[in-house]
Amino acid sequence: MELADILFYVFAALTLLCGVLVIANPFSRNPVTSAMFLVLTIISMAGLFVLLHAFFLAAVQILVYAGAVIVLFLFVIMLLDLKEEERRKIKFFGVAAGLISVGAILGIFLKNLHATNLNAQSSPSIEGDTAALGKLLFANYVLPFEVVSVLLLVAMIGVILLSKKKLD
Amino acid sequence: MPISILTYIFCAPLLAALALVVVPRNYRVIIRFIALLGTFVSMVLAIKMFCQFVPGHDGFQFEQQIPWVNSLGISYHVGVDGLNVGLILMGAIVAFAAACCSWEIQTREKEFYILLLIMSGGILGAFASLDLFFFYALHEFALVPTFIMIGIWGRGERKNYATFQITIYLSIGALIALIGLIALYLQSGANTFDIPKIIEHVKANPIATNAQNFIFPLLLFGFGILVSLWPFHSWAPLGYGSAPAPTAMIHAGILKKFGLYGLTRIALPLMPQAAHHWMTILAWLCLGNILYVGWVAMRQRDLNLLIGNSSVAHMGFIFLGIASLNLIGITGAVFIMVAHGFLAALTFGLSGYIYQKTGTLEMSELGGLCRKLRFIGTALLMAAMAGCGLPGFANFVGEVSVFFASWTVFPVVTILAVWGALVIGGIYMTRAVRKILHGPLPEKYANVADATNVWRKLPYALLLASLFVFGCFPKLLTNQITPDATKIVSMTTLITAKPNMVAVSEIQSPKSENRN
Amino acid sequence: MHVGLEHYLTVSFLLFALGLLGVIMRRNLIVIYMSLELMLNAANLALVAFSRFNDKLDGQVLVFFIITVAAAEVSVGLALIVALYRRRQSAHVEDLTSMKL
Amino acid sequence: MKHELFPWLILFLPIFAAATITLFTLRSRCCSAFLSIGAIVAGFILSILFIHANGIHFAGEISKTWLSIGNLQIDFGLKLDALSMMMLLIVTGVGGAIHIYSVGYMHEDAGFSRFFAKLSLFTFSMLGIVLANNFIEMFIFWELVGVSSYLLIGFWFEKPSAGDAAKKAFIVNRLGDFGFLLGILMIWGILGSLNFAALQNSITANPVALGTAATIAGLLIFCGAVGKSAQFPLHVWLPDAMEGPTPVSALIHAATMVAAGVYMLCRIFFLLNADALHVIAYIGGFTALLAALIAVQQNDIKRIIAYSTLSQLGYMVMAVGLNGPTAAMFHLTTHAFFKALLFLAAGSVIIGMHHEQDIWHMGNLRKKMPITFWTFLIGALALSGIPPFAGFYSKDSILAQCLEQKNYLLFGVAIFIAGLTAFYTFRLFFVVFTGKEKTDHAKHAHESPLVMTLPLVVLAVFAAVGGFIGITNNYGSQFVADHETLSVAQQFLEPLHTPVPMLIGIGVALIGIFIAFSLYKNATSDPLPAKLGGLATAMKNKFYFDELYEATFVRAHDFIAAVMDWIDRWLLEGFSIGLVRGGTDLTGRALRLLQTGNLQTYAFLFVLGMAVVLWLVLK
Repeated sequence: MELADILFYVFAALTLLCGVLVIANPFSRNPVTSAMFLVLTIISMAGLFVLLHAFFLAAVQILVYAGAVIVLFLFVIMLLDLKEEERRKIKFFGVAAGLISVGAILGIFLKNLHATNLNAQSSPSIEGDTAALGKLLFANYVLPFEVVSVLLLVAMIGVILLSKKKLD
Repeated sequence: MPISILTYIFCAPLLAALALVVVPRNYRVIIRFIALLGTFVSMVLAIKMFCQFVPGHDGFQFEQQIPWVNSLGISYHVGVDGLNVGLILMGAIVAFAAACCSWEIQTREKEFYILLLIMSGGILGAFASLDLFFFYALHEFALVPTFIMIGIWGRGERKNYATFQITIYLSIGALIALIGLIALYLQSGANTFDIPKIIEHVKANPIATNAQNFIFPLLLFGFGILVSLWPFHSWAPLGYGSAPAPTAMIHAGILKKFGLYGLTRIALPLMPQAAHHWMTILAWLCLGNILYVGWVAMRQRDLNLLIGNSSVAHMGFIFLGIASLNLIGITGAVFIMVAHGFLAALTFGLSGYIYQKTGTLEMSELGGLCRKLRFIGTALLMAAMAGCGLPGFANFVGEVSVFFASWTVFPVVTILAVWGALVIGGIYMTRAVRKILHGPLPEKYANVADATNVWRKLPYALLLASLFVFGCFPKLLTNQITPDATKIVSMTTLITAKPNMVAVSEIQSPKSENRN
Repeated sequence: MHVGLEHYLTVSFLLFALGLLGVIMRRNLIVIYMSLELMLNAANLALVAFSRFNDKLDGQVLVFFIITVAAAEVSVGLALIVALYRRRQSAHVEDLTSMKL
Repeated sequence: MKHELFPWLILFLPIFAAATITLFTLRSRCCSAFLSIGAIVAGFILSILFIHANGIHFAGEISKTWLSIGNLQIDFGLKLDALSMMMLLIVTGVGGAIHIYSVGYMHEDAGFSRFFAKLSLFTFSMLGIVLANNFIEMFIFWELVGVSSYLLIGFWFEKPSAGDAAKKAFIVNRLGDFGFLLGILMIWGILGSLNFAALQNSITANPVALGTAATIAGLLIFCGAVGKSAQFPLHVWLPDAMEGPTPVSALIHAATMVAAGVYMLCRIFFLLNADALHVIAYIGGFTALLAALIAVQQNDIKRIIAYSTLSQLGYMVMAVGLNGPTAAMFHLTTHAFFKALLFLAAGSVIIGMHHEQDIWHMGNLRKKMPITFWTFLIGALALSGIPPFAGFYSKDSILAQCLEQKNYLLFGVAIFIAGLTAFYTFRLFFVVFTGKEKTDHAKHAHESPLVMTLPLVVLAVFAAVGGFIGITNNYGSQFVADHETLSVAQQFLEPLHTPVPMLIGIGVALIGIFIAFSLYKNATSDPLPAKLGGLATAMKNKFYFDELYEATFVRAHDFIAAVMDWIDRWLLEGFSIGLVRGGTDLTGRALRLLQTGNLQTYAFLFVLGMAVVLWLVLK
C-alpha cells in the first residue's frame, strides 16, 4: 500500500467521522460544536483534494469554507445567541424518514456502482494547479465567471436588504 | 413565401388584443373601436378569402408553411380546403357579431375585449392550422378565456358552479383528445405534426388496427366532450346559460365546432377501420343528443338553458352526418357546422339583448315582447324557426342532407332523428316563442326598448343574412365542401352498407300490380 | 487495494448521505444548513475525483463555481435565518409551519 | 315553352313584395297593400298569359340545380302542366280576391303592413308547392306554408288563444311532415331520385319498383297531406286556426294550405298503390263524416265553416283514394271558390256585427247586408250541391266515382255527409240571415265597404258557374292519357251520364235544407241538443279529440321530457358530476394530509421522488 493510499484512508475516515459529528454529536447539542466539526470535515476534505492533485481547490476550500463560510455560521450563531438546545425527543418519523431516504439512495448508488465498470485510473498528467485552472477559467469559462461575479453582487445586495431592520 | 391571407385573418384579432393592452382602461370608445376594427378586418379578409377560394382545387389553398421545431416536425402551417373554408368565414363573421354585441358588458371592458379577441383569434387560427401542434395549442389558447369570462362576467346564481363544470369538462375533453393526438403522432410513424404529411404517410402505411381501436375512441370522446356529445353534454346548457352573451356566441358558435372539425379532418381519414367500427355507436349516441336533449329542452323554463339544450341537440345532427360516413353525410355535417355557428351566435346574442333589457330570461315572467321589440322579436322568431329546421335557413339544408345520408346507413336512427328535428324541435321552439314573444305584455316591460340603432341591429342582421344566404343558395358552400369531403370519404375505404330496401325491391309485389 | 475512483465516490456518497440525514433529522435550522454544506462538499469531492480520473480539468472549474455559489447561498440563507429568527424568535423547523394551509 | 320567365315571376313576385314590405314600407300602409296585391294580381295575369300562350294541355319543366352532393341531386324547378297551371290560377285568383278583401277587413288594424307581408309570404309558399318539380322542393315550400300559417294564425299574438292556436297548427303540421319527410327519404332510398317526372318514368317502366315498401312509402307521404289538409287524426288544428283574421281563414281554407295536401296527393298519385289508396279513401271518408257531425253543433260562424272545410277536404281525399284524382281536383277548385266566398262573407258579417262571431247573437241580417246575404246564399247552395252551382258538379263527380269503384259503404257515407252538409250550412244561413235580431249588434249591423263586397261578388260568380267551365277537361289530361274533350254545353250536362248519384245527391241536399228550414226558420236557440242528447254534447265538444290528444300525445311528451330532465339534472349532472366532484374533493383532502407544512417532510418526499426518478433513469 502506498503512502497516498494510506493518506486517503486517513483523510476519508477523518472526513466521515467529522461529518457524523456535525449532524449528530452524542456529547453536545450545541451548534457551535457542529460548526467546529464542519471545519474539520472541510479541512480533511482539502486533504483529499490534494491527493487528487487539485491543489488550487484545496487552497480555495480552506480559504472560502473554513475561512469565510464557517465564520459566517459562527457569527450568526452568536448573533442569534442560540443556546444549547434542550434534548427534544427524537422523532421516530424523522429517523425513519432519514433512514428510508438514505437507504433508497444508497441502494441505487450501490447498484449502479456495481453495474458500471468505471475503468478509470489516476492519471499523473492532470495537475489542478493555479496556472492550469486559471487558463481554463479565463479562456473557456470566462462568461460563467463573469456571471458568477454578478451573482455574488446580487447576493450581497440581497443580504443587505434582508438584514435591514425595516424595509422601507 | 408571402404571408397567407389566413395569417392576417386570425392575427388581426390577436393584434387588436395586443393593442388593447396599452390602451388606458377609461378610453371606452377607443377600446371598443379597436376590438371592432380587429374583428372587422378579420371578417372582411375572410369574406375575400371565401370568394377567392377555388372549389375542387387540388390540395390546400392560401397555404403558408414556416418550419419551427424540425426535430419534432412542428411547423407553422396554415391552409384551407373545403372543410374549413366555411368554418373560417363563419368564425370571422360570428366574431365580429360578438364584438358588436359586447356593448352589454359594463365592467372591466378592457379585459373583456382582450379575452374576446384572444378567443376569436385563437379559434380562427386553430381552424386554419394544418399542423397538429398549432391546431391543438391555438384551440386551448381560445378555450381558456371562456372559463375566465364565465367566471368574471357570468350571470345567475349558478355562475360559479357552471364555471367549474365547464372548466373541468372541457379540460378533460381537451386532455383526452391531446392523449389521442400524441398517440396518433407516435403511431403514425411519420414523425411530423403536419396533417397533410401524416395523411400522405398513412395512406401508404396504415396505422395498425389495434392502435386505431385504441386511439379512435380517445379522439372521438375527447372531441366529443368538447362538442357536448351525449352523455357528456351537461356542461353546455348551464355554461351557456351563465356565460355573458358574446362569450356564449363565440363558444357555441365557433369553438364548439373545433371537435367536429378535428374528427372529420384527423380521426376519420387516419383511422378508417376504427371509424367504421365506432360509427354505429356514434349514431346511437347522437340520438341521445337529438331526442334526449330535445326532451330536456322542452322542460326548460329559462330561455338560455333552452337555447343551450337546443344547441346541444343540433350537435346530434352533425354527429349523425359524420356517423353515416358518406359524401352526403360529411358534406351535410360540415354544412350544419357552419349553419349552426351563425344560428347559435344569433340566438345567444338575442337572448343576451333580452336579458339586458328585461333582467330575466325566465320564460314564465316574459311575454308579449313582440309588441315592444319589433326587430329583436322578429329576429328571435326567425332564429327559433331556423332552430327547428325551417327551409330557407341554412340549418335545413344541412339537416336534410344528413337525413338523406343516414337513411341509407341507419334507417331506424334516422326515423327517430327526424322525429327529433321536426316534432320535438318544433315543440320547444314554438313554446318558447309563445311564452316570450306572444301573449299579453306584462306591465313591467312596457318601457322595454327595441334595437333602433344601426350598430345594435347590425350583428343580428348580419347573422340572419348569413343564414339566409346559405339557406337559399346552399351550393355556395356545398360546392366548396364536396370535393374535399370526397377525399375524406375515399380515405375510409370500406364500402358503406347499402340500404335494406334495395334487396326488398327485388321481391315481386303482387298487390302493387293492381294499381291502375 | 489500489485506491481508485470508486473509493472516492463511496466517500463522496457517504458524506452526501450524512448530509441528507442531517437535513431530514435535525430540527435546528443552522445545523440543517450545515448539513446542506456537507452535501455540497460531497458533490465537490465526486466532481474532483471524476476530473482526476477522466483526465479533464473542467470538473475542477465546476467545483470552483460551486464553491462560489455556495458562498453566496450561505450568505443569503443565513441572512434569511436571521430575519426569520427576528420575527419568530425560533430557529426550529417545527415552529415554522406557515406553509400549511 | 313560351314566356319562360313568367312562371319565375309568378313565383317570386310575392316573396319580393313580402321582403320589400318587411324591410322598407312597414310604415306606409298604402305601399304595403299595393305591393302585396300587385304581386298576386300580376301573378294572376301572368298565369293567364302563360296559359294562353302555351295552351292548357302544355307540359314542361324548368329546372335549376339547387343542391348537389354526390348522388343527392336536388333541383329548384318549376313543373308546368295542367294540374299546376290550374292551381296557379286558383291560388292567384282566389288569393287575389282575398288580398283585396283584406284591405277592407284589416283597415283598422295596427299591423296592416305586417299582415300583407305575411300574406305575400303565404302566397309565395303556396305557389312554390304548386310549381315544385321534386319532393324536396315541395317539402321546402310545404314547411314554409306551415310557418306562414303559423305567423298568420298568430297574427294577433297578444291574444293568448291566438298564440296557442298558431303553436298547435304548427306542431300538428310538423307531425304530418314527419311522415312526409320519411316517405321522401324512403322513396329516394329505393328509386334514387326526387324529381316527379323521373320518378313517374321509373314507376311506369317498372310498376313494382317500390316493392313492398310502396304501401308504406305511399302512406308516409300521405301523412304530410293528413297534416296539411287536416285529415283525421291530425284535424284538430284547423278549427283553432280560426283565431287568425278572417281573410287568413279564407286563404288557409280555400285556396292554399289545406288544398296543398290534396294537390300533393294528386301530384304524386302515380306513387300510390291500391293498399295505400284504400287507407286514404277510408281516412278521407271518416274525416268527412266526423267533421260534418261536429259542424252540426257549433255556434261560432267561422268554426262551422271551418268544420265544413274539414268535411269537404275529407271528400276530396276520399275521392283521391277512390282512384279519382280528377274528381278531387275538380272539387278542390270549386271548393276554393265557394269556401273563399263563404269565409269572406262570414268576415263581412263579423265586421258588420262588430267582431261578434256567435251565430245566436245575429239574425235577420238579410235586410242590413244584402250583398253579403245574396253572395252567402250562392256559396251555401254551392256547398250543399244544388245545381247548377259549382259544388253540385264536383260533388256529383265524387259520388259517381264512389259508385264506379263499387265502394257502396263510402257511397253511403258520402250521401249522408252531403245531407248533413246541406243541413248545417242552412242552419247557419237561417240563423244568421233570417228570423229576428237576437241582439242590439244585429240591429245596428251595416253592410261592408265596396273593397270587401267586390271580391264577394266576383267569387260568387265563380261559385255559381265554376262547375261547367271545363275544369274536369283540364285536369283529365293530367291523369288519363286519352281523355275526351267536352264543350261547355256537354260539361253542363255531364252529370246526366250518371243519373243515380246525381238524383240521390240532389235529393239528400234538399232534405237537409228542408230540415234546417223547419228547425231554424225562427229559432232563437238551438232545438237540437234536446233531441239528440249526449250525441249533441259530443258533437259540440268535437268528440273530445283535443282532450284525447292532450291526455296522450302532449302528456306523453311532457312526461318523457320530465323524466329526461330528471335524469339530466340528477343522474348526469347531479350524480356523475357529483361523483367526479366528490371524488376529486376526497382525493384533495387525502393529499392535503401530506402537506404538513413541515420542511423536513417535504425534503423527505423530495428525496423519495428523486430516488424514483433516478431509479427510472438509471434502470
